Amino acid sequence: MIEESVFIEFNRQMGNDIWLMGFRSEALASLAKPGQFLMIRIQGNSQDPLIRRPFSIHGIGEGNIILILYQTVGRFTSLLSLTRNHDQISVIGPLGKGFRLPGSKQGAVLVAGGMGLAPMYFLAQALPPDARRNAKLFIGFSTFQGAGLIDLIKGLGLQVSLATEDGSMGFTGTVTDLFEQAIDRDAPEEPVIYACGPHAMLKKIAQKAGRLNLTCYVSLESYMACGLGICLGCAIRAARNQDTEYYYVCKDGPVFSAEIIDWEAL
Amino acid sequence: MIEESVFIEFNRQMGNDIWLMGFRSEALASLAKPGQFLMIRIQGNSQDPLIRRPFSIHGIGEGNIILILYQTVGRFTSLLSLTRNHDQISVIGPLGKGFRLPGSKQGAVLVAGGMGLAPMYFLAQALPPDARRNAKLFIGFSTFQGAGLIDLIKGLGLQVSLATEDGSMGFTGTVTDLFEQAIDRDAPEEPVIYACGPHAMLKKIAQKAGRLNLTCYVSLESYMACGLGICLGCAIRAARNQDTEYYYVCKDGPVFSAEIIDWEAL
Amino acid sequence: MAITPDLSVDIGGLRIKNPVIAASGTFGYGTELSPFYDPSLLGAIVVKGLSLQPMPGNPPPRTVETPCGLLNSIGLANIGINAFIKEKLPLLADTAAPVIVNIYGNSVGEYSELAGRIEGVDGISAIEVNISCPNVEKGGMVFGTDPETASKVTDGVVKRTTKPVIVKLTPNVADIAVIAKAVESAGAGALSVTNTFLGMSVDIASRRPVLTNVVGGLSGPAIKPMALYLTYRAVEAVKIPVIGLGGIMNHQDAIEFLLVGARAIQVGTANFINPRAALEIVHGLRNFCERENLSDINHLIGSLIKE
Amino acid sequence: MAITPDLSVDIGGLRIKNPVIAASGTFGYGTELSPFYDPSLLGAIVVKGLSLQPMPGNPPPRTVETPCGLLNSIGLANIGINAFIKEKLPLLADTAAPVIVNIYGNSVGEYSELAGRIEGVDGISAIEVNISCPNVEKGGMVFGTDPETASKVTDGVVKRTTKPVIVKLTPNVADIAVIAKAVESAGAGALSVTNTFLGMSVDIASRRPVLTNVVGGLSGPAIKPMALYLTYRAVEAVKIPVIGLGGIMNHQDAIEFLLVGARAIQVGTANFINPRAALEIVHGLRNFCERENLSDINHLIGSLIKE
Ligand SMILES: Cc1cc2nc3c(=O)[nH]c(=O)nc-3n(C[C@H](O)[C@H](O)[C@H](O)COP(=O)(O)OP(=O)(O)OC[C@H]3O[C@@H](n4cnc5c(N)ncnc54)[C@H](O)[C@@H]3O)c2cc1C
Ligand SMILES: Cc1cc2nc3c(=O)[nH]c(=O)nc-3n(C[C@H](O)[C@H](O)[C@H](O)COP(=O)(O)OP(=O)(O)OC[C@H]3O[C@@H](n4cnc5c(N)ncnc54)[C@H](O)[C@@H]3O)c2cc1C
Ligand SMILES: Cc1cc2nc3c(=O)[nH]c(=O)nc-3n(C[C@H](O)[C@H](O)[C@H](O)COP(=O)(O)O)c2cc1C
Ligand SMILES: Cc1cc2nc3c(=O)[nH]c(=O)nc-3n(C[C@H](O)[C@H](O)[C@H](O)COP(=O)(O)O)c2cc1C
Ligand code: FES
Ligand code: FES
Repeated sequence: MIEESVFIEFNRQMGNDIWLMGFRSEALASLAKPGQFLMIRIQGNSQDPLIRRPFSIHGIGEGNIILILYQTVGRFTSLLSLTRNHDQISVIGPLGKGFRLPGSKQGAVLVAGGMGLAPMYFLAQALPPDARRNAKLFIGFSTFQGAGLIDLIKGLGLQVSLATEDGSMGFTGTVTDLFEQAIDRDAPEEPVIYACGPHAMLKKIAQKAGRLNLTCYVSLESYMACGLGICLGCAIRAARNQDTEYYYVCKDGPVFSAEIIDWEAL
Repeated sequence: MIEESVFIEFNRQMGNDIWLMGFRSEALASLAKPGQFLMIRIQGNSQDPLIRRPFSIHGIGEGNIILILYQTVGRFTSLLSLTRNHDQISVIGPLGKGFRLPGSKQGAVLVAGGMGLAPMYFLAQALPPDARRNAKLFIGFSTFQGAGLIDLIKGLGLQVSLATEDGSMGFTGTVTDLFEQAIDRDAPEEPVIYACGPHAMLKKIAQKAGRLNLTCYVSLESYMACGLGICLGCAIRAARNQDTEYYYVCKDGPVFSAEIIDWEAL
Repeated sequence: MAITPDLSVDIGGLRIKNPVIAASGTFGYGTELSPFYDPSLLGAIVVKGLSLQPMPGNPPPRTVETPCGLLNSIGLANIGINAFIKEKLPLLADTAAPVIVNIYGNSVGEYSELAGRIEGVDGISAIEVNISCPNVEKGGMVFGTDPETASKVTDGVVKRTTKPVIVKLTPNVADIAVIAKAVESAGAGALSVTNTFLGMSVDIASRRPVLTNVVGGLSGPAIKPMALYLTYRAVEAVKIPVIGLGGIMNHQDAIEFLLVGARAIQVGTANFINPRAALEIVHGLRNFCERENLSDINHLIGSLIKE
Repeated sequence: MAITPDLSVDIGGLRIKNPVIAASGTFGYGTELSPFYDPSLLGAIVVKGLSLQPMPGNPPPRTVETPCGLLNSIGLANIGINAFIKEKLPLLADTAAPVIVNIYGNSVGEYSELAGRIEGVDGISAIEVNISCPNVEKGGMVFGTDPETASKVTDGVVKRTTKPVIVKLTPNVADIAVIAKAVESAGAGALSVTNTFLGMSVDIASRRPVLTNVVGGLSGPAIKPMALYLTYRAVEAVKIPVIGLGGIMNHQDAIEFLLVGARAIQVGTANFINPRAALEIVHGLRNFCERENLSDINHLIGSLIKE
């Protein structure tokens, strides 16, 4: 876990409100595992916004470029989209527990709702070549965000299916529908499901996985003030049978085995 | 008095910590008078810094370019120096009462301590050609800030003398010393003195002018929360013989006739 | 088809066409911001706090920025009630927004006397009683932190006026509900919650307090979460309308206060940052009601969902 | 020749090598920030508030940003005093900074009992008594706003321990001097001023309070001017050392608190923003003393110039 002040190498708009940013960090490139995240702050003379914001590590590019894929949803992300090459940000990471990679006999099924796509590229990068070719990725957006985003991850060689709620591209409907139909129709042998996205979506995926008795990892979100396990803010309720009442997303997660979460409380 | 959101046209370093910024505003160009000022805020998603900052109108360039000359002394001015072309700032102005120009028979003597130079360029611009050629400008810095700054105002054709406290250029000493020597040696006929700079310097100039019984206008500073005469924050003490205890720099000033100020209280 | 929402609210006997009020001390004597917009468009205007005699105010510096906040120790500088009525009020004659006069005294008697002076005067729609100013030693602070004194002041004012009386509370108390109830019992028609929080700033280079008065009152976005909580508490405590304020910069902030039950809101420090802030909040509230299909802003007020 | 300034201070019987202390609830159980620096370099470490029994804390969301501030309603989640002593304290054995344990109870008796449990334990250098937490309904709030209850808690703790007792006050009172004096009389060795300010935030889209607990405690730069004022007040009111905190982000902020008379300072929310903040403040203070030719930081403390 390190704190580093880095210069932005690029910051590119990839869709309506989705941006891809990159910066160089040898240390993070060597330490980071898929599913882990960073706490980011824009360097400067202002104390507003105050709190760092959590972002998944989207992937690692040539030359130790750390990639961040983000959506402009509020103040911080809007400010981030206005930063330019050579502007400085401070990053803390890699934080949290990442995805557990599938066993050599297991197939990977990745399900991403909206910005749930963020950690999936890195996960795909980390799969062994064979597993990657056989891996399926389901992505859902409310509306099509442009081909650039999809092409990027398609470039890794996995099988990508797209859903849009408004039908502007691919399957019309939610990624959950798409996933449920596909997994019923033609599930890989011993699939491991990796899901990231809105909690309502994850809940459905987790329930489906539960019914089919499949291993399922979910990457959760929670409001984080520190990301370091010291504020005890990022609590989510553990399933009743667990020996704790709350997990802390920043240190026990953000990736959890779906069955240890209390989905009713989310 | 208007509020306008404008795009920065240029923002150039002129000295160690002095910058010249320009933006286009037809409205301000037509309304502004020398000695008046603007309240500036950097547009964006942050509430820190919160309060607008006051800056003199440095001058008006070709094509209704409003010039601001500023020194990076703290948070706001540092942030301002980082803004780039096409960044947006919000300006309110023109504010306050400006300089009263010299009568047709009067000579103008301008005395600027450090950033006290800011309003002097505009004042010089406003002098009739003849008066301008005969006008004298004394500028003092603690150390030489480069030729660019001086050349700019020299370009207007007045007679410029420079003092630096460390002797790095021009007269060695304070601008007050330089001014006092010069005014004793060869004062223009019926000179009107215009001074801007640190309060300690202004006090000396005012006292000298008082002794010589010369008309003297000073441009004062005070912490301003509004610049609009509504917060009543920017008080400075009036001379005992005035019929008010305090003047408000933003609306009664920033330019005052030196004799109505209580120099002991400053 | 878009509805035209009714934005009007009642604040203790005074009906205003929208719930956006300019706060005392941040809107001058009511006309200073006219170059930016017609103040008639606001729900009401509260003028700078007035005393019986003109007051010069504290020695400068009187203001300083703090993180997301503004610290001030103006010391209630004002031209005095008589000069206001004679010189400033006539300038407001064409302003269609009700004028609320903010008053403070150094004794219970002074408050009553101020109310008396105002009583006969046309063009003043209500009185806001400042029992909370932290800046003048013998001023607001003393009155606003003790329920008994606060009641006495309120009672003294109410007895001398037929105009609606709004009492403006200080946040610097252990429980605002206690004072709110005391003032309500004493006959206040509405409450304004809240005035500034006590604060201080030190210049480490000179090792001196930045404000000559040492202590000042904190306003601006920094105080918003606290002001919102106090408004929520006060609304729970009393039946009379509560006007919420403290750090409101935009219509979203205003809606937070309305949701916790504020009948109206005041815009203070925001006027300095964006001279059109109060007007933009009126527009923002109207748009919000239209978008949310609210025919009456009163349906928004107090509609916070808790379970 | 540069002098090496003596940064050590005494806080009610505990001598610490520099006046920079990590604040409770923002430094975990003392080791979490070790990846960034050796906590031994700090003056002292206050661990997360501990109770007799482990506490799960409030339902989430528990935190939200406000302008220059952080609102939290953690609900004093903690592993309990026994688990701390057994599992966490040993991890601190190599840490050369004194460990201060922050405690809170639901009754005067619980506070005493907590002090009793700690009494025999090596590796705990002092007790900080949280009588000020606004998050747990029967918790700090009740104790910290009433001088009598505050004294009782203090007395109960002091009687059961030989370790220095620091009492941490709440800012949500009309006059902190009253509580400060009461707690001093009851035997406190030092005061920490201040805990968080009550605040609230509303999500206007869902029309719900952002925090499930509705109300939270405000910390961070937003509160600095208020915390500084309260520290100044407390220092004036008592003879025992006052530890100042609230919104300290850097050494300049720390110096403001030292100038008004804080004997030491604590760093809270800043740890989240910059995990090295506390260490950088130690360095900043040392450099400041060197530049200003101060051989002893005690010469800086309380050296505010007023006239
Ligand atoms: C582990 C984790 C990984 C994430 N990875 C990504 C990612 O790769 N790409 C991406 O676009 N987004 C990601 N997010 C979400 C991202 O953190 C928020 O979109 C961002 O914080 C919004 O900040 P804002 O100021 O723009 O929005 P705001 O206006 O502050 O809020 C908009 C939304 O963001 C949430 N949010 C704000 N601050 C925080 C915070 N400190 N912690 C958690 N949530 C917050 C709010 O609850 C709200 O729902 C991740 C979140 C978590 C917890
Ligand atoms: C009428 C007037 C005209 C001015 N014209 C110019 C100019 O043309 N060029 C120039 O470089 N500077 C000018 N100044 C000074 C300029 O306003 C300050 O340098 C600037 O506000 C500093 O802000 P900061 O955040 O960088 O510094 P800070 O760190 O905030 O403070 C540094 C210094 O600036 C002063 N200052 C900060 N905020 C304000 C404020 N709101 N009002 C007044 N003073 C403040 C502080 O008192 C302090 O002395 C003028 C000031 C006034 C009152
Ligand atoms: C410069 C200034 C002057 C003020 N003067 C008064 C006053 O005269 N009377 C009063 O009741 N409140 C006064 N206030 C308090 C404001 O009306 C308001 O209660 C406070 O600033 C909080 O609101 P805000 O955060 O929106 O500014 C003043 C505030 C400021 C900033
Ligand atoms: C997330 C969080 C948890 C806290 N937990 C405790 C606690 O357990 N006990 C306590 O006495 N104070 C607690 N505090 C209060 C801090 O110790 C400190 O008093 C307050 O945050 C003000 O300082 P700051 O502005 O530097 O953060 C907590 C603060 C925060 C932000
Ligand atoms: S975000 Fe602070 S403990 Fe998880
Ligand atoms: S700065 Fe507000 S009155 Fe002058």
